[in-house]
Amino acid sequence: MTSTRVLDSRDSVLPVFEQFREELDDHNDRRERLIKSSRDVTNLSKKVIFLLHRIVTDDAAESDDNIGRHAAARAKGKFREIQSLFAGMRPELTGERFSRYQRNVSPGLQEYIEALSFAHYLEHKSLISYDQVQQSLCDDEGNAYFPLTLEDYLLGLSDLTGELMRFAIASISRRGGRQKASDVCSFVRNCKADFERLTPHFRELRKKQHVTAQSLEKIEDAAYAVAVRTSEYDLPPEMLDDLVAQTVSH
Amino acid sequence: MTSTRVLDSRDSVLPVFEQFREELDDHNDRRERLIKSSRDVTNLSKKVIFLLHRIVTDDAAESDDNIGRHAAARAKGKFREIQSLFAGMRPELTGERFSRYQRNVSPGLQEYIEALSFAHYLEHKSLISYDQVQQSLCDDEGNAYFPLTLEDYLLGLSDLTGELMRFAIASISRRGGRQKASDVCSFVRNCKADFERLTPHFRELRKKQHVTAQSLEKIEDAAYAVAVRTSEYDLPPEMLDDLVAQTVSH
Amino acid sequence: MDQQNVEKINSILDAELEIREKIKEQVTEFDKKTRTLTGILNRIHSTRSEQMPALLESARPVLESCRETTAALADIIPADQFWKWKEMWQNSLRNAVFAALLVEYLHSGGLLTLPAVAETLGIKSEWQGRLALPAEDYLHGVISVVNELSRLAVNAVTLGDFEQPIKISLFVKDLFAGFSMLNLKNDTLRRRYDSLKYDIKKIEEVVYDVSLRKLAPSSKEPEKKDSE
Amino acid sequence: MDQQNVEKINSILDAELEIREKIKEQVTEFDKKTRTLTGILNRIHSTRSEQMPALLESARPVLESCRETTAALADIIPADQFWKWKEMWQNSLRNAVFAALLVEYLHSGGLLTLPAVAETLGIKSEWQGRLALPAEDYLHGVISVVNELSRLAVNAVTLGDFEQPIKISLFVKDLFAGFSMLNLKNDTLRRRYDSLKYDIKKIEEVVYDVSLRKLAPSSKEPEKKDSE
Amino acid sequence: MDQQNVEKINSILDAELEIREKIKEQVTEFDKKTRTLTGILNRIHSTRSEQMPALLESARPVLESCRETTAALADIIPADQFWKWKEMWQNSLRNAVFAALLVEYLHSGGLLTLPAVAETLGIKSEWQGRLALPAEDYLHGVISVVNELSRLAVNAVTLGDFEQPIKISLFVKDLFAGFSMLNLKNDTLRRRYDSLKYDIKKIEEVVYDVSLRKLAPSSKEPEKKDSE
Amino acid sequence: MDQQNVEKINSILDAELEIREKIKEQVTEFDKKTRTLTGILNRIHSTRSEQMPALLESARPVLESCRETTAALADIIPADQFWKWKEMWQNSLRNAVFAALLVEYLHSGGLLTLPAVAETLGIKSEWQGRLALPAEDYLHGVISVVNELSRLAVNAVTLGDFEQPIKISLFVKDLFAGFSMLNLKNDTLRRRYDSLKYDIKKIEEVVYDVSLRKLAPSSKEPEKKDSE
Amino acid sequence: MDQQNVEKINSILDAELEIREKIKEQVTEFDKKTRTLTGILNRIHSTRSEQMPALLESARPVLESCRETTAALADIIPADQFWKWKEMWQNSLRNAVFAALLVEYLHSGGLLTLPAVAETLGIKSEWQGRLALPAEDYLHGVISVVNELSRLAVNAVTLGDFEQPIKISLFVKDLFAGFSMLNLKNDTLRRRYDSLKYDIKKIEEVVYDVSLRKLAPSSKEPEKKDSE
Amino acid sequence: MDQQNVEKINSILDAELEIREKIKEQVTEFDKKTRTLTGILNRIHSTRSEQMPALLESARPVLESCRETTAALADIIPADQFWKWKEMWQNSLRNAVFAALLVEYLHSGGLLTLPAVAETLGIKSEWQGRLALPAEDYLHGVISVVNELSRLAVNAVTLGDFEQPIKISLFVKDLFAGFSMLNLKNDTLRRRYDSLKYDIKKIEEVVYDVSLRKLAPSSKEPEKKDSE
Ligand SMILES: [Mn+2]
Ligand SMILES: [Mn+2]
Repeated sequence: MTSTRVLDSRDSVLPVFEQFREELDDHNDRRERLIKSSRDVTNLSKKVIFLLHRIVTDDAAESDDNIGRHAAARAKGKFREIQSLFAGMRPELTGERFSRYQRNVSPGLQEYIEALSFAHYLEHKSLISYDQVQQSLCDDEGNAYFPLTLEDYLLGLSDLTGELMRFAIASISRRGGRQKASDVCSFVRNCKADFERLTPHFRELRKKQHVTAQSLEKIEDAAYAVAVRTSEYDLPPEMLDDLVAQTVSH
Repeated sequence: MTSTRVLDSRDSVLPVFEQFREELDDHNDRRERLIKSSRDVTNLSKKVIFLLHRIVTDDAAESDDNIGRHAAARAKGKFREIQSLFAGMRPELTGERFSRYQRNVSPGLQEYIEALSFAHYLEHKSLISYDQVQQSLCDDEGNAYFPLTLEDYLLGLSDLTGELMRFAIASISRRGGRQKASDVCSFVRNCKADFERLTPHFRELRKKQHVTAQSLEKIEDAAYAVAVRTSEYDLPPEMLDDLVAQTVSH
Repeated sequence: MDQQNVEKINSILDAELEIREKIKEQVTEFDKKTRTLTGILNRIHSTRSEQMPALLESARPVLESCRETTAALADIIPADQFWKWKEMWQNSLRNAVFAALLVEYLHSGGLLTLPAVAETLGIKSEWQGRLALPAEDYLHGVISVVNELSRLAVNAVTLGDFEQPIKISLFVKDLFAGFSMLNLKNDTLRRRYDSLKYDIKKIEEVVYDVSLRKLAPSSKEPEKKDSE
Repeated sequence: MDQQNVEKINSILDAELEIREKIKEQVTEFDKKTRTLTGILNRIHSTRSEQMPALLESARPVLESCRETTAALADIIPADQFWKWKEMWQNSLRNAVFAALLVEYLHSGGLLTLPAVAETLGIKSEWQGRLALPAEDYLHGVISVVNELSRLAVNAVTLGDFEQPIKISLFVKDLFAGFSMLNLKNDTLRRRYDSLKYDIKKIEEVVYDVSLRKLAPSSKEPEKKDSE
Repeated sequence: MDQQNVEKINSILDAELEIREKIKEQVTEFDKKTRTLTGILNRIHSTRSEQMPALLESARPVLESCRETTAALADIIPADQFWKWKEMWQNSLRNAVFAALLVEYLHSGGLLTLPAVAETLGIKSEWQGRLALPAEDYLHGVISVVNELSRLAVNAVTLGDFEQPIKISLFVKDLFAGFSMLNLKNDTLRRRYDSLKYDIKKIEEVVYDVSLRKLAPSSKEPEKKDSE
Repeated sequence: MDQQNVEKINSILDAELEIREKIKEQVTEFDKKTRTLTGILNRIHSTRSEQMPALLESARPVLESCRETTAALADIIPADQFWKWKEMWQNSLRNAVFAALLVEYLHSGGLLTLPAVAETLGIKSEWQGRLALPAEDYLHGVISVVNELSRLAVNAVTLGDFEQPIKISLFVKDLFAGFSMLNLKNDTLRRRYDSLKYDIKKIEEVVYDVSLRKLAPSSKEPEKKDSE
Repeated sequence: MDQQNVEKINSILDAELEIREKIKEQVTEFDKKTRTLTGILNRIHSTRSEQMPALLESARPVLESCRETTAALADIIPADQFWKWKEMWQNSLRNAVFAALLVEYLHSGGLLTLPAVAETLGIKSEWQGRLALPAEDYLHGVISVVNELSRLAVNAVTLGDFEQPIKISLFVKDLFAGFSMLNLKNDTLRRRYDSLKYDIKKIEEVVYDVSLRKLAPSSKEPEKKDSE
Repeated sequence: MDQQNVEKINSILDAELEIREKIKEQVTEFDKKTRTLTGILNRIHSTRSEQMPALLESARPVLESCRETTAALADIIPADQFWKWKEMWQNSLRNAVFAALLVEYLHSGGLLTLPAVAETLGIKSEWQGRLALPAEDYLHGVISVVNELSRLAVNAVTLGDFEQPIKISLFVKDLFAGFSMLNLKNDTLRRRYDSLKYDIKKIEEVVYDVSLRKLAPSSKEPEKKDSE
């Protein structure tokens, strides 16, 4: 940049603005590239979530534990694909740049965390930890592609409750679905309580808590409907499920 | 109220709610009465403002100082009328009640302060002080009908700038209007600066500052238009005014 | 503005600012307590009736600790300025009222009166003008309890408790009858009261499901009511 | 959530909260300074050209006192986290930039460059990653100057100074030409840039009034420009 | 503008203000009455069929007292100005229509026609131009009745009355068929009519539950309908 | 709902639809006429005073043709339903009022009263309840005339007519004084009235220019080559 | 603007207006037909399976009469302007698609493909650019069918048909699997698709009730007096 | 839904996404060009008439380069889908139309017709259905020219050109008269047309200023017009 302190003619103003243009264009181009990558991550993550839903509904015959492990295994390849996208974004996010472009990367990152935590739940029946998410975003030497913010971690998890609601409702009238729904119900109830403590610090989370509350009520209502219906009969629930399956297949 | 701690039947619940009903009705009725009084104050105050505008435009022939004193004198009776309305509200606003109903009284109170400060400006060319306003709201023994909040004081003054703008624009092309406009211009400019420091503490004031800024610009534009037009001529402005008056009256 | 006026304004402003800061501190504390209470009471939806007493017991000390906060607040507020500042702690207070009412309902099945709630939260009648429990805040707490109970009716059935919905139904209908006697203005309270009908509908549907299937021994309760 | 995870989250959260509190304190200070500056510069509209230098002189020390604030901020912000926190002081910074630019224009008639503004406000290049003056904030300051100058053009004429509008017109048109070279996104900067045309129109109308009436000796200025 | 012209216009403007105040007063009264009616009719959901007549009897005098209000309104409104003011009491009127229709349905199982409702509320045809019952308000009342009956179907079953849902189902389907022949504009009425399908669905589900369990002797009702 | 009830209601709804369609048609016609009037009256700004009578003459038949439209409207609107439909033609009516008032001012220099405007537009007092000219619409027309006259003051001077601005100035001040005695609510009318001061200011500026150019020596126009 | 230019543009604008009017007319017609279809198809919920064919037969001619409307529309729309006007009839078209699909399902148990629906409604592929059946509208129709079938599952049982729910269950699951393979954007279609799970849940509940009532011993219905 | 059906629909949905991406790219290009044009044309306000031709010459190549963009767009859009996508480039197109019209006015003083603008921008009539210049977009461009000319009238006077405002006044009045003959709907175009009166007022005031000071030889222009 020129060393003059004060510009006093159009001839001196224009070159300075030309430099601004270069800076802004550079910034906007990088931003666009990152937004595009983030969008790709979002799309892939959505597909993983879809795939997970499909596996667990299709393989309803298998034992519960197996399905979870099976689903997580089949998703692993897709996750590796997404992680390589993050690796590709790394050079654009070095140093102070990450803090600058974080909000542009967030949408994809959060959708990824949603998918990853969904797979994790199906396999382990537990909530993926902050460290585990950060680890999934590291190269082979264990160096992070970029730091994980608390906000992205929490907002990704908050969306997880919506997917768990879909999962619970879709499986509830299948064999063993009652137990799944009941597990999901208490899991989501705990998530909601855990997040509640953090809402004062994250505005977005506060908004998403309403959605989580709605999802929880939907799961509760579904669990209730099944409980009410089975309580009319003396047989154990599993056997009732088998009787129904028999009618539908005949 | 009954001394039972816990109500466990409809027969015990209803009487308690009956008491709530009485309380709420009492509160709402008082609120309505105060809102009505406040509305009366607003209407009377608006009329005073109108009257002041009319006096200063009609009496444009008189000397500047005289008009101000004259206008303030003619408004005095109206102000006494308004003050007696405040005196009538006093019993409804004793003790903690003032803080409860303050927002219902505010609209009228602020309009009153707007009118009072307008008359004060016309007479003294200065800003009425907090103590002066509070004094105007006291009985003959000097006891306040109710405490004056800072917010009401400031918001009333903020509206004053709008009236001053009307006053300046209406008088600008009359004899001596240029000087009036110029006085008002620097007065409003100072008000705006004084209020600016207080905006962090009063949300409403923050909003009204925009209106004040607009009023200020309107006065500036009007003063500018006159300045530009007279600068084409060599005669002193007063004489130019007389020449114009001559054309119009002929 | 002349110097004297500026000084007057500044002195008022500074005093108010100081009060505000002090209240804010207390509200932060208050919020922590009610958040803890909400966390504990959130567990009622997965707690079987036999374990309910233990759960309620764990809420009691937190509820009582609110008394320190109300005392601190009463200390800060100048005489007669209650209504000027109350919006600052209003939400926390309503949450505390909610907790007190819900604990009592689950304990005894009854509704804690306003003075009883005030006492639970340590609000003293001699603080009048500085700190009190207005009817409005009490009623907000009552409505929150109804919101929560409509969810509890559902979850109790899931846990195999077919009595709870019927008890809830009677309790809530009494409250609703009480509310419908009030002449509410078009404010938040009115909107929340209007929304109560969704909760009542939901509870009615649960009672319907239970009655239809004759799941509860007492599902014939309405007859009992007729003989009142 | 397991205990370890909760602890991890809490430790991150606490650290961030502390930083936020510290920044807030500095921003409050910063705001006071820029508010004082705005108060002083507000007087340009009623100050005749011969008294302008004295007015500007009174703004200088306040402007320089901003250096303490920027140094304090640079101290608080962790390495590489500049962009995470910058929204907190962004407005104060833009106001300070505005003041620095306006003082310089009224002094020399020229535009202070970005590095020169940074220097005025004591922002050091070695703070990169913790505190810097981004182009965006500099440009916001420039636009605010144009907004102010369109008012000054009007008020200068009222005070009998017919030269100022013409100087302002040339200065602002140069800036506008610069701005129109930028590819702005659809953001605040873009919207404010779009609104510049109203300021320019207003200034043009003032210059028109002055030229039409041949009030300024130099109102033939456009011809000079032609020979560029 | 001459003095006379000004006074003429001013008297017109002032008269309007006065009318508005008077109507407001009556609407407050009207609201109290319809609120009492709603309170009474809310009890249908916990009232067994044998006690229904007594309940309805208690609603009648309140319903009839609405005639005083309509007469007072008709007195206030200047000839020809019905449409200028009607929005002020529209909501109260719709609530009164709802009450009149619901009382009649529970009494006789039939639907009161528009003129019959007008008569119940004391609205006289000679008031035409000052006060009338527009078709739109009548239809709003009808829709509100359907909303209420879907809730009643549920609660009737809880109270052991398995006939009521089936009667309601027939009544509501008939109304719905009637509505679907009207040429409604795309307004609130249309939207509320569209939402009726949720009520019908709910009622059908209750009938389903009852039929599935063969709780009602007449649960084969559709066959009976075929032979009507 | 029995067939008869449905048919009754449907016939009411259909009748309304038909009325709406018919009014729309008339409003389209009305709009065409007022657009033509606006087109003709727009020419006043480039018409010298000696040709003004001819221009006004060409507007008269169009103005009078509005009577057919008002008669057609009065025919369509059922007794008492004026207020139900008036918003549909409100804008067209205000434009017609504006035209009638402007034509009269340019012809005689006076202000047509409300009844006189109604007569010009063929609105008969016996239509009361079906079609009338409300004070509000009359006043809107008056304000539009003032807006137009501030433009005319400027253009008259361009055309060399230095008397018109002075006549306008007197007329408009009179109107403004009249308006200031009305008790206007805080609505559109009030806002439009408040903006009149800018029109008055503009007119006063023209008067100022014209007066001084006749009487005062100008210093800054050395090139002045005219010899008035 | 020369006369020719104005006329040219006016003729374009007028042509558009005329097209809009003509389309509106056809849409009104189209709406009448789809309303009739909805009216007929609403009766499936109270029609026993043996009378279903007769009911469907009565819908066919109305469905076929839609071809006149589509032909009329295709006639009105200028080549290439399909996308300009399609929102005007979009809703009517989706209703017609719904009717075509529902009639076919109730007749053959199968899903009509997009081209088959287009054919049923008389939409010809050579009209491309003027009138077509976009995928989006087809899918909206499909979702509406699922909504309707969840209601039918309930009502079929009430009418004693225990097979229909099972058939519906298989059909709907198949559709849902198909939908889940589409790449839908985040729009209305996506939202409606997401809500399908509630319809599926409802249908599954009916299947559950029906299956168990046939096969499982019920403990809680001691009064059960039927002997299936 | 069978696999084939699903794939068919999916391919339709995917194709749309791809088209959208391609159009976006072209619009970005288009925007750059129109921004450059705006930048160049902004200089008319400080350019003396003798240098105007050179300035216009520099705009021509950029204007012509728009043809590549329109050709690229026409290539992307499938036959018949013009109206589906046109909103994407609408703004850019209107800016280009504005530039073409302004260049022509400053060159020849005339108004380019719609087909002439289309030709300038390389839009071929055989693209009908894929890319065209709708009347609406042309008219938006015309209005933007008027907005710009009201500013030019002011600046021309500043530059000592007293003829330009008078030429502009005649041109704009002509356009306005043309517009007032169009049957515009109540849309953006109508609103922008209504706002033209402010531009005309401004231009009239400039002409007034010039006439009053008799600065332009032809300031008696209206007389000349009368004899046209
Ligand atoms: Mn999701
Ligand atoms: Mn005011």
